[in-house]
Order: sequence, then structure tokens, then C-alpha cells
Amino acid sequence: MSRFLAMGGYAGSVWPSMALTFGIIAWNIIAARRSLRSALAEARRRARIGDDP
Amino acid sequence: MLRGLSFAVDGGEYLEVTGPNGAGKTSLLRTLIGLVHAESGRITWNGRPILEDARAYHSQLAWLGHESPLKADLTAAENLAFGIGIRRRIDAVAVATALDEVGAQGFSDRPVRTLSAGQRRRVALAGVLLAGVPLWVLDEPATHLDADGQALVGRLVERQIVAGGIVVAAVHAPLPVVEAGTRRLGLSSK
Amino acid sequence: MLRGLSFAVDGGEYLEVTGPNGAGKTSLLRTLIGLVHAESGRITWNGRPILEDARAYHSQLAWLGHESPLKADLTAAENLAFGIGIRRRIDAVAVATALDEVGAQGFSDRPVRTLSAGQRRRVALAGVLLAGVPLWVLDEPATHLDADGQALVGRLVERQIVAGGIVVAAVHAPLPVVEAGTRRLGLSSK
Amino acid sequence: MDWTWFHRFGSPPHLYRLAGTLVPWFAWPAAILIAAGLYGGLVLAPPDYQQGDGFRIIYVHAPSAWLSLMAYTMMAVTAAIGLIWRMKAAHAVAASCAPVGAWFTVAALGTGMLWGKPMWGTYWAWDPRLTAELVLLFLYLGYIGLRSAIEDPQRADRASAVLAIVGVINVPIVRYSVEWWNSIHQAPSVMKFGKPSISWPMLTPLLIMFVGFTLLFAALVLVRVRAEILRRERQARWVTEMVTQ
Amino acid sequence: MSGAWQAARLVIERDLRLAFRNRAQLLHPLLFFAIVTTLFPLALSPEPSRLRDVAPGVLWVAALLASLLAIEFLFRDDAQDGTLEQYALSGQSLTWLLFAKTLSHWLLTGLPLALMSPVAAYGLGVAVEAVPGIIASITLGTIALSLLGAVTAGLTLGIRRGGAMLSLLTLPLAVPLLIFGAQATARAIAGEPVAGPMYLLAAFVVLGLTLAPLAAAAAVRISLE
Amino acid sequence: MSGAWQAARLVIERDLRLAFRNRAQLLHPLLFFAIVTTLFPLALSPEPSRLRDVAPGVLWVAALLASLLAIEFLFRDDAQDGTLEQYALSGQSLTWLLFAKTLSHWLLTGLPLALMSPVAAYGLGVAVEAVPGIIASITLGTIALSLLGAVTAGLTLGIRRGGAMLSLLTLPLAVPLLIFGAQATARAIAGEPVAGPMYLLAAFVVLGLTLAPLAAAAAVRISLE
Ligand code: HEM
Ligand SMILES: Nc1ncnc2c1ncn2[C@@H]1O[C@H](COP(=O)(O)OP(=O)(O)OP(=O)(O)O)[C@@H](O)[C@H]1O
Ligand SMILES: Nc1ncnc2c1ncn2[C@@H]1O[C@H](COP(=O)(O)OP(=O)(O)OP(=O)(O)O)[C@@H](O)[C@H]1O
Ligand SMILES: [Mg+2]
Ligand SMILES: [Mg+2]
Repeated sequence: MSRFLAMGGYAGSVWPSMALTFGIIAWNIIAARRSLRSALAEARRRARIGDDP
Repeated sequence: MLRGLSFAVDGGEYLEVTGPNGAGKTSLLRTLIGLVHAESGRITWNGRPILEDARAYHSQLAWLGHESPLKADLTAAENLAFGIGIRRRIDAVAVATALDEVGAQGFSDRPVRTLSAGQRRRVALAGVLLAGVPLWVLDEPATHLDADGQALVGRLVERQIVAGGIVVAAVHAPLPVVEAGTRRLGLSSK
Repeated sequence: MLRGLSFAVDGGEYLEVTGPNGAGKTSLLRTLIGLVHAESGRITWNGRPILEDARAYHSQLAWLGHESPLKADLTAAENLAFGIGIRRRIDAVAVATALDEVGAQGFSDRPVRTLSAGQRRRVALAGVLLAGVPLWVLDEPATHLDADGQALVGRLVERQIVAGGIVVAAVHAPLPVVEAGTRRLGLSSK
Repeated sequence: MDWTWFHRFGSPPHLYRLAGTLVPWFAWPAAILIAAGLYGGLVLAPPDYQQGDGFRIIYVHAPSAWLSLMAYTMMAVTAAIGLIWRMKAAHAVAASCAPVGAWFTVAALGTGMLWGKPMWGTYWAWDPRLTAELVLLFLYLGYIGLRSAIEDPQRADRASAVLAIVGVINVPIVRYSVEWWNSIHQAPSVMKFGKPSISWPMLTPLLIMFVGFTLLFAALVLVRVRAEILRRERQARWVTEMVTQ
Repeated sequence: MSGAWQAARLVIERDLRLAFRNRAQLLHPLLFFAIVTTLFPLALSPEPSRLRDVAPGVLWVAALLASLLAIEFLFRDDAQDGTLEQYALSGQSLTWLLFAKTLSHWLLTGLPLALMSPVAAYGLGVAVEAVPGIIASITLGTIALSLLGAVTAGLTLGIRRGGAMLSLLTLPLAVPLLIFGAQATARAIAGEPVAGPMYLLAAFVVLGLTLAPLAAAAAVRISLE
Repeated sequence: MSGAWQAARLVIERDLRLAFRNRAQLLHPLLFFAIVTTLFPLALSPEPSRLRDVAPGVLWVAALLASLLAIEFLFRDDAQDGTLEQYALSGQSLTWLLFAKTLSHWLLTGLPLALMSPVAAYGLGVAVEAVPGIIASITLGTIALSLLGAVTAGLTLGIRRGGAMLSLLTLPLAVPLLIFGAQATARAIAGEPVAGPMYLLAAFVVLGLTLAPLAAAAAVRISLE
């Protein structure tokens, strides 16, 4: 296991790369869902108060 | 924003658009000339939608907005020669005549930068005259004008409709135009 | 440009400056507030030349020019809070009251960019109200305003002079202000 | 030719519902493929005989770089469709591609830099391909910036569409820069993979990752498209009905 | 109705007359170019050999930044005072009028830059033989930049502080011009043949001539709305 | 009557709020700086050793140009919409209000530039040890530039196309800053002591703090007339 984690001496590059990429993927998933949720909330708010701003 | 509006204007008519601040007069005029696209609804000229052949439509209309489209560094006469020249051939005599008509003879060769607010408005009006087109669309044409200038605008509009043209203008105070041929469109603020 | 002019205005008076386009109304007002230096002649406030202590003089006056001094990206309320805040302490309630008074309650929290020409003018007028100073100098305060807005300007001016203030305004159409306390200064062009 | 399918596809409520149903069909396979590719790439694939285990960055670097280009191309194509046929739904797709594409450009740049340190001894070099990728990031930022600077959504759509189309010229430059400028080339250790000599245990996880990332991209864009459509259509009856039910 | 040529002539004449009435504007890009090319020797050590090495880069970055600054003014004044609106409503082809405007813009900014580049090059220690190559490459490059700038300037018209967006949009697209232009200049200075990068610059110009005015007109129409 | 501190706070708060409402403006100098420092390696040959040689020059010219561009906006919007007129008529000291404006301008442009300079320096191959020296020199330099810019921006306000005159007036005055700043940066990169040029930069800042607001207020008053 520790040999795997060491990545043949390249741990300092490989793991940050993985972290960066999957961090970005996670963030994209969160951001996309958040944007859909906020759009729905906005639409709901507008539907409640009537469609004229 | 504007809703439930429908009207037609014929040659020889002056349509006066009135309404409180923010009623949508400016927006209506800009939609009429095709600068803004209406979200729904149709605007036709001679029976055809204006966006079908926008260039042909535009070559028939003159627009004067809240601001006067003048270059501060050119003289009044130069402004007109260039500005109207791209529409149709005009010579110095035509320019001078138009400037005389709006009472701008006294300052026609001064850079527009040095003109007062009302003087600029007069020069812009001369441009509308010079365009020589049937349809005028004017947004508060008489702002910054003195009493004499207000009367002038009324006279110009009258002459245009007598000659069979159409004038659409947004105003706060009615222009002094004879009632015959004048129609009013009152917008209400929502 | 301006010549042979001499006048004095007292507390409780409204001075209405009229004159044809280019007569020099704007130039006169800018000289009055000390933005332009008169080539000859003296302007005094409470008996002292205004340039002697310009800051003290300026802290007593509010100026509204042809253009409304508003930031397009701030809301109406923010514009006033910052713009007037540097003159005197004001709170949100005072701002809201002033905006109500000029009929701007409906759009006080929208960026000024999205307001119509007349709506902006109303916000600018609210700024004059809020300044809470004795001397108002206004250049065509009612431009772009509808009939209701014209009446509003008249009322505001009246209130100011009844409270012992002074108003100097350049106009083309007389403001609806009671005659008592109103003085007219007609400039002639050249 | 019957064009009704085209207009039906372009009708916002239809696209909204279609996107909703499609999301899970893309998202779950993406998750599985990415997990499998990762396992294959990090565990099963043998170390490269020259780069050792360092080469494993390729399994996130190359798919990210590929997505950064694909997203831009897709954005430009949908923007052009929206501009030409005045189709709101196409603009919504274009607008949704931009943030996702920009983030994967960041991923490609970041992983590339992290890889560059052990391989070239520096995080950054002014190589044409690297530069062009950086330019791509600026183009994305410009697109996003232009959109956010224009309030009116209709105008923002059309203005940014013009920009996306003009900027598409950068895509082939990124793609083929390595071949066009042999003058300042990447270190040869990189290009070895281009040769067919790359072994299957190394290649298979990479291919799986490519498919997984592409599906992930599709799922992300579809979710964002739904949000974009709702924002544009908030006044429409179908939206009010849907949210009040 | 005025003919298209007449209209274009008037557009160009108006711009030229305005520029000559307001000399400072005319001098701005030139000055900027001169100042940037002078700042460098000041900031770097002024050894001739090192200067000559960086000369292509300095010349091209300076030319690029100078044109970029000028691009901000390509439509700005006309948009503010309503002239652009009048162009759009003139009944003439907006594409054509904007093409004329772009041409006059190049005459007022790009051309003087190209003509002045030999002086700046001389200041950086470049030999006289390289001058034709430098002028030619900067001429082509500034034409392409003006065309590109017409599109991005049109796009950023409606925006509050367009300047920031304008640089952000234009510079990345201008990178290929910079690379090939600097390459051509470097070759000219080294006495090598310049045809390769020059053809590429010419290709950009042709592409720009055919597409940019159309895109610019679309952009301006959108921002007038 | 509001106190002077209150007034300054409001001026700064207004500027910051406007800037954050309009992010593009906030990013402009940074982007410009980033782009210029990116263009250079592209136009020059990208060999690290040669890049490192020109790094101080590139960094400083880029920082100077970026601040210069931003200076154009220091008063322009406020002059156009009449805010400056209202400042002059507010009964507060115009000198003081303009000083507050200059401060907020530096916070929005100079400070981000200084903070970002290490990234650009890295791109040019500069070692990490040089970073404190680079940040310090660019901080001082941008403060001095903002102060200087307030004066020249005030002077060029009334002019139609102020931009040209603004560069022309500011750049020559900024040359000493550029020379000492680049010297400090070069020393920092070479690992030599930087105190000498840094003291000179600091002296310029002190001089600017005492004189520039006064001169700026006088300049603005003249251009309002
Ligand atoms: C910041 C630095 C880097 C950037 C911006 C970058 C960018 C790119 C781009 C745009 C692609 C093309 C993807 C495609 O065409 O589908 C790519 C692919 C690739 N990169 Fe990088 N890269 C960087 C650093 C590196 C490093 C350091 C290595 C290895 C030593 C590397 C190895 C590869 C490989 C093997 C591929 C896939 C196959 C190929 O197209 O050659 N990259 N990279
Ligand atoms: N910068 C200048 N240089 C030369 N003359 C000027 C300048 N500014 C204004 N003038 C002239 O001074 C005269 C007075 O201008 P002013 O703007 O004061 O007029 P006004 O009475 O306010 O007119 P309006 O009713 O049109 O606003 C005008 O004839 C104008 O042309
Ligand atoms: N860009 C915009 N975004 C949002 N609302 C806007 C925008 N522009 C205008 N409006 C609003 O649309 C309404 C109509 O504006 P318009 O300028 O057409 O009014 P108007 O009738 O011309 O008024 P005025 O008499 O004051 O000139 C106003 O309430 C205005 O606030
Ligand atoms: Mg209006
Ligand atoms: Mg006046």
C-alpha cells in the first residue's frame, strides 16, 4: 500500500493531479446542481408573486 | 413591458405618444424603428414586416432620440453634410437652408462643442429635415428648446404631415400642431 | 458673453431665469455657483464674495445641471446615500422619504442604468431635497418630466422658499410656483 | 426533409424534460467508467519504463485536455445554431458548456504543470501547445465575462455567440500545435505515447477515461442547460405551471 | 439615395477630418509605441547586443498594445453620440459602413505605426537591411488587428466599462498574429527569408477581410438593441 | 455636516461597491498585466535563461502600462456623470476627497498587481527568493504611480480624448519610478541587496503623498471650469 502511495517517487505530482482533477469534477457537480436548484427557486418565487417583476 | 398595444398610422398623420415617466415611450419608439426586437407582436410598414427588409424600411425613416447625434468637434454644417450625406446626396446649399429653417444660421459654423443644449437640439432637427424621408420618429424633440423652438417643432411637424408624411413623436407637453391629422396615444405606466 | 447683469436674491425668493436658446442661462448659473469665474463683476453670498470661502459657500448650496449626477451601476437609493452622505449624515429613512417625495418609491432599488430619462431626473431632484441647504441652483430641473413631475418641481420649489430658502432656476416653461416670492430674470440672446 | 424534429428539439419545455430524463443515463455510466479507468490506470497498468509511475498523470491530464477542446467546439457550434436560427435552446446549451469547459481547461493546465515539474524540471514553459491552452482559458474567461457583463439575456446570448464563433480558430491551433511548430517542441518523452508502441494495459484505461469524461461532461452540461432554460423562460406559462404544481 | 461608394467615402472623410481636428488622438498610438519601445531599453540594461535580441518582441508587443489602445476608440465615440445608431438606420449596409470605418481606423493608427517602426527598430540597434521586412510584417499585422478589433469593439460596446472586456477578448485572439509577426521580424533581423510567417499573416488578413466586417456589423446591431 | 473621515469613507466605499458590482473593471489591470507578461515570452524566444534576463524589464513595463491604463478611469466616469462637480461643490475639502479616491484606486489596481506579480515572475523563470523584493518594489511603485496619475488624470480631464495626453504626460514622469523599480527587481532576482533603489522609491511615495492630492485638486478644479 505504501509503495502504491509512493508512486515510484512521483507521489508529489501524481496525487496532487488526481486531487486537482477530482476536486474540479466534484465542484462542477456541486455547481451544476446548485445552479439548477437556484433557478428552480427563482422560478418558484416569481410564480408566487405573479409573473410581472 | 408594453402590452396590448395596437395602432396604425397613415400618411398625413401625426401620432403623439404621451405618458408618465417610465411608461415606455422611448422603448416603444425604438421598437418601431427596429432597433429593439419586440418579443411578440408585429410591426409592418406598407404591409410588410419591418425586419423583412430592414434596410429599405430604414431608408424611409429619420430617428431623433433623447441625445442629439452630433460630433462635438465638427461644425453644425459639417455634421449634417456627413451625417445626412451617407443617406442621400446633399449640397452645401441644402444644408444651409435647413440650418436657416431651424434658426441655426447664427452658429452653423461653430464646433458643436461650443453650442448650448438648445442650439444642439436645433441642429439635430435640421438633420431630420434634410433626410427627406416620409417617416419621422422623434423622442421628445422639443427638449431644451425655448418657446420659439417649440413653435418651430410644431411647424415642422405640420409641414411634414401636410406633405403626406408621417410623424411619430413622444412628448410630455403637446406640440402646437393643428388638431386635424393629430392622433394621441396615451401610454399608462403599468 | 453676459453683460450688464445685476441682481440680488433674498431668502424666501425664487428667481426664474428665462431666455432663448444660447442666451447664457447655463453659463450664468455656473458662474453663480463658482464653477466658472466671472471675467468681471462680483458675486456675493451673505455679503462676502463667494470665492473668499468657497467651501463654506458650497456647503450652503445644491446644484443640478443639465445632466443628472448619478452612477448608472448603483441603485437610486445608493446613489443618494453616497452622493449626499459626503455632505451630511443621512440615514436610510431620510433617503427613502426623499425618494417617496419625488415619486420614485417604485424604482428606488433598481440600478439607475435601467431607469427612463424622467425617472433619473426625479432621483436627481431627490438629491437636491436631501442636501438640506438654503440655496438651490437648478438648470432646467423639469426636463424629461411629465405633467405630474412639473407640478412636483413647482411644489418643491415653493416649499423651499416658504421655508426661507432661495431657488434659482433656468427654465423654458415657467414652473407652477405661486407668484408671490417669484422674480423673473429674462436674458436676451446677445 | 422534415424539420419538425429540429424545432421540437429546440422548444425549451421539450429540451428541459429531455435533459432531465437523460442526466442519469449519462451520469451513472460516467461514474462507473471513471472509477474503472482510474483503477486500471493507477493499479493495473504497468509503470512506464522511462517515466516510471509519473506517467499515470496522463489518465486525468489527457481526458481533461480533450474535454477542454471538445467543450469549446460544442459551444461554438451551438452558439452558431442559436445565432442563425434564433434558437433559445441552442444558446442555453452554449452557455452551459462554457463554465464546464473552462474548469477542465484549468484541470488540463494544472495537471500538465504538475507533470511538467518532474519531467521538464519546470512547471511552465512557453511551449506553443501550453500557450495555446492558456489562450483557450482566456477565451473561456472572455466568453463568460462578456455574458455576465450584458444583463439582457437575449443580447448576452447573441453577443457571446459571435465571440465563441470567432474564437473557435484557436481549437485547431491547440490541437495541432505540436505538429505545426516542431521548432520548440515538447520533450520527446511525451510523444512516445503517440507511437503505436504504447501497450494495451496502458492504453485501455486511458480510452475508458476518455469515454467516462465525455459522458460526465454531457451530464454536467445537461443539468446546466435545465437551469439556463428555466432562467430564460421564467415568464413562460409552462415554467410557472411546473413549479407551482 | 447615395451610392455605397459615396457613403463609404463620407464615413472615411468624416473620421479623417475629426482626427485631424484633434491631433492628440492621431498621435496617441504613435506616442504609445514610441514610449514603450523607449521604456524597454531603460528598464533593461542598454547593451546593444541584448537589445537587438529582444527587438522583435519589443517591437511587436509595443505595436500590439498601441493598436489595442486605439481599438477602444474605434466605435466608442460614435456609439456615445448616437452616430452608430444613425449608421444602422441609414438604409446603407451596416457591414459596408463599418468596413469603411475600420479602414479609416487603420489609416489613422496602423499605417503610422508601420511607417514609424523603422525608427523604433533603429533605436533598438536593428540594421537597415531588416527595415522592409519589419514594415511589411507590421503593416499586415496591424490590418489584421484592426479587423479583429472591429469585431471585439462591437461586442463590448454595450458594456459599462468596455475597455477591460475589450482587452480580454482581443488579446488572446491576437496571439497568433503576435507569434507570426515576431517570427517574421526576427527573421528579417537575422537576414533570413521571411516568406513563411508572412504568408500566414496574409492569410489572417484575408480571413479578416472576408469575415470581420460581417461579424462586426452583427456585433454592433446586437449592442445597439 | 459630515466629518472629513466620514466623507472619505463614503467616497472609498462607493468606489469599492461600484468596482465589485462591475467585476470586469476590477480584473482589467490584472488581466492586462497577465497578458502583457504572457505576450513577451511568446514574442521573444522562450528560453528560460534569456527570459530571466529580461524579467525585470518586462515586469515593470507591464505593471507601468497596466496602472497607466487604469489611471484613465480614475476620474473619467465621475467627471462624465457630474459626480466630480458635486464633490467640488460638497463643502468638503476637494483635496481630501480626491485623496480618498486615489487611495481606493490603488486598492483596486495597484494592490492586486503587486500581489499578482510573483505569478508573472515565476512565468518568466524568476526564483522564489526574489518574491519579497518584487512585491515590495511593485507596491511602492504603484502607490507612487497612482498619486502621480491623479495629477495627470486631473489635468487631462477637460480634454476631449484625454487618453493620449494622459500617457504623454504620465509616462515621462514615471520614468524614474521605472528605472529604480526595475533596478530593485533586478537586484532581488540576482540576490543582491535592494535597499538602495527601494529607499528612492519610498522617497517618491512620500513626496507624492504630500503634494499629489493638492495638485490633483487644483487640476480638477481647473478642468471643471
Ligand atoms: C501546463 C502544461 C500542459 C498543458 C497545457 C498541456 C496541454 C495538453 C493538451 C491541450 C493536450 C491535447 C489533448 C487532445 O488533443 O485531445 C495534451 C495531451 C497530452 N499531454 Fe499535455 N499539457 C501539458 C503538460 C504535459 C506534460 C508535462 C506531459 C508529459 C510529460 C504531457 C503529456 C501529454 C500527453 C501524453 C497527451 C496525450 C496525447 C497527445 O496528444 O500527445 N502534457 N496536453
Ligand atoms: N465652450 C464654449 N465656447 C464658446 N461659446 C460657448 C461655449 N459654451 C457655450 N457657448 C456659447 O455661449 C452661449 C450661452 O450658452 P449657454 O449654454 O449658457 O446657453 P443657455 O441659455 O443655457 O441655452 P439653452 O437654453 O440652449 O440651454 C451660447 O451662445 C453658446 O453657444
Ligand atoms: N435596460 C432596462 N432594464 C430594465 N428596465 C428598463 C430598461 N430600460 C428601461 N427600462 C424601464 O422600462 C420602462 C420604460 O422606459 P422608457 O425609457 O421607455 O420610458 P419613457 O416613457 O421614455 O419615460 P421618460 O418620459 O422618462 O423618458 C421604465 O420603467 C424603465 O425603468
Ligand atoms: Mg423616454
Ligand atoms: Mg442651458
